[in-house]
Amino acid sequence: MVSVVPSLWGYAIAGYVMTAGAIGLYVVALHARARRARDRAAAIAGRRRTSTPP
Amino acid sequence: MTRVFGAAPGLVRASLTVERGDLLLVRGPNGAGKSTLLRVIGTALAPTYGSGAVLGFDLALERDEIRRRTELLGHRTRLYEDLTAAENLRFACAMHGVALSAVPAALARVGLADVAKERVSGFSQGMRQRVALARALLRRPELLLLDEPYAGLDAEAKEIVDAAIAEALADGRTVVLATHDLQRGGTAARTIVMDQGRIVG
Amino acid sequence: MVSSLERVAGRITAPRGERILGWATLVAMAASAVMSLVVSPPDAQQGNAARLLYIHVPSAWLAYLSFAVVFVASIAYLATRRTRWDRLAAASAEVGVLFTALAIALGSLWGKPVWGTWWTWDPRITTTTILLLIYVGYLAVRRLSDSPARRARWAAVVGVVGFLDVPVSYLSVTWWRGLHQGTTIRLLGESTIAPIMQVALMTGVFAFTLLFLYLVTVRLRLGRLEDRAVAEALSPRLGQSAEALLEQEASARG
Amino acid sequence: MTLVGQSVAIAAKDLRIEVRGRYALGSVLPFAGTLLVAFGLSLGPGRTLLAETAPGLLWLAVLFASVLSSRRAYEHEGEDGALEGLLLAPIDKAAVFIGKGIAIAVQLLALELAIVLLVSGLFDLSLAVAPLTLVAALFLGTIGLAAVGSLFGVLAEAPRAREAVLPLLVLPLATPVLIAGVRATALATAGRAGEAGSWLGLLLAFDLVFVSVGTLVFGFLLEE
Repeated sequence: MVSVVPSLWGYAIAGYVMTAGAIGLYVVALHARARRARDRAAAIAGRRRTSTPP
Repeated sequence: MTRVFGAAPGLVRASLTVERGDLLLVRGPNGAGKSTLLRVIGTALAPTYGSGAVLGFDLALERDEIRRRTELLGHRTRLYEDLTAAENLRFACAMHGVALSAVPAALARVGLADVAKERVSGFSQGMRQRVALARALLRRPELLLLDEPYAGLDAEAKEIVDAAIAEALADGRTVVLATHDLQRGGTAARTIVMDQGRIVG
Repeated sequence: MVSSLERVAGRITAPRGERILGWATLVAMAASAVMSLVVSPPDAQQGNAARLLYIHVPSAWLAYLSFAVVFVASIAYLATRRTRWDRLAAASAEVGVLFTALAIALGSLWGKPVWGTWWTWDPRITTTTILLLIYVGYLAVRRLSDSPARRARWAAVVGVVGFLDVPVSYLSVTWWRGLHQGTTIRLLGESTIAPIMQVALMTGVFAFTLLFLYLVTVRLRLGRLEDRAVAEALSPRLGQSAEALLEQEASARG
Repeated sequence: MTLVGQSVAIAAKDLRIEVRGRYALGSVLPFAGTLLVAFGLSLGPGRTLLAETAPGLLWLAVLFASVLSSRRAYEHEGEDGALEGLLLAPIDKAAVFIGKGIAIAVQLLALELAIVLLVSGLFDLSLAVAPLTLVAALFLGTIGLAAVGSLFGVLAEAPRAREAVLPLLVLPLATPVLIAGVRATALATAGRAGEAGSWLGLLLAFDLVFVSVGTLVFGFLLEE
């Protein structure tokens, strides 16, 4: 009797989706935090240049 | 020497030189950076930017040398509540390599000889300041940094502080005194005034 | 040697370098996915669940690699007090936590079909869990102090001590685990895996390492931007660019 | 004053304060006792299960007692800023680490005496079988826990430190002490003390790593 190889694709797919999801979310979060930090620094610098007399 | 910590700069620009054997008086409202300046000189606080030298030793690299010759008396007494006045001083001797025999004399000078064996937890704020002062007198520091030493003291205790300052100056040692007390510091060789972290006067 | 290392690091972290690294990572990850899901055959006993090997092993590798980077960066910071080492430690720690958690999740996900339970105190996964807890402690210490210099110093000490603790923990867990059950059924299976599978695994490790470099690079840029934002708020009083001042601190100490 | 002299002075000061405040006797021991009774209630009343888990329960109580003692060792420094006094003293900062470590270890050993008696009573742990191995395991484990506690206890004094930061740091790092301690204790009380050698060796290795590294890096934690 041919030994039926259990496919168990479910576990593999679950693992790959979880990994891709986690890494994807982290990359997006990193870029978002970077943009926010850059804008905050620019805003402060902008306000400072306008407020101090030339 | 510039010191910035946290978001609020405690001390922005302070370049300062003090001659040996002088009494420098530091005036200024609360929060003007007086404490910060003294804590930086006394190596309790590391400057974020800039550098300095105290008694000829580099502020960043030779701190232990400075600490061997300096005593910083701040408003926080740094005492152990559960220990007696004598035990607090004996521990300070062990930390600074001073003979234990100096303890009785130091306590006597601040008028606490009779309560030497009692725990500091039972002391009033004035008495605690005196124990801290006694600890400062245990050794003869080349540089005495006094931050509001008169705060919370009665007239008699204030005299003791003045006597200690006078004695240090007589020995040619240096004293930096930060205080609001306008009657004090009359004999100051130099006075600086601080406001919002800057030396203005 | 250190300065040349820093020059290379400088080039990588320049925005253009980051984008190139990003694309290279994407290509490598795609190649690894194809190798792992399509090219390599299913395992004789475990079927396709064995494909988890190609992401579990690289994640575990990154977990330990990133903590080693934290260790080296922490020592470098304590020696030189340059803020860039502290930023590298922080970046590597944050990325490391992600992969440590992934490695544990994938390990237990893979354990389910092989051992029938999510958790069997397998020595490697247990040690990786201890590593995760140490990381969480490291990140907690980074939030303890408001003064950047103090935070960096405290984090560096935990980075050093935490890393040295891992081998001793691994040894104790392995001995402890070894008592109850002969040789643990190794996740990889006793037979050496087929050459094609080994190639797939190598691709995975290479791709994940590139991914690690990319994530740390982006996180470093974020670290610099955040420091600049804080320094920018302070710099008007100092009248100098904050970046120069932060570096001056290092040279004054050096 | 040598490093040893300074460390002993700090340890003596800590222990005198501890005896005066009776913190170990007053709150850590009752805590450990409550913990053990709670273990009994949760795992009991079957005597066999309790006897089997007794070594684990003992070391869990010791582990938590070490965290409490470590925090206490630095808490009494914080009252009037005494920690700054130690920072300003021209001493090798390692002396603070070693001194406090000794004080924590001494308190822990005293607590362990009581905990062991409690555990042997509540959970039929047979102490007489191999007392020497048992004492060795407790002693070596205590040094390790004291080293970790003395090193990171100072962080519990940070302005923004929350209650959980010390246990969060100490427990994962102390895993080898917990595992080796429990195994060595189990072997000692089960009459197989001969096999405990490797575990005692592991404890010794842990102690060497943490005491030496702690001495090297502690200064960075105390520095202002």
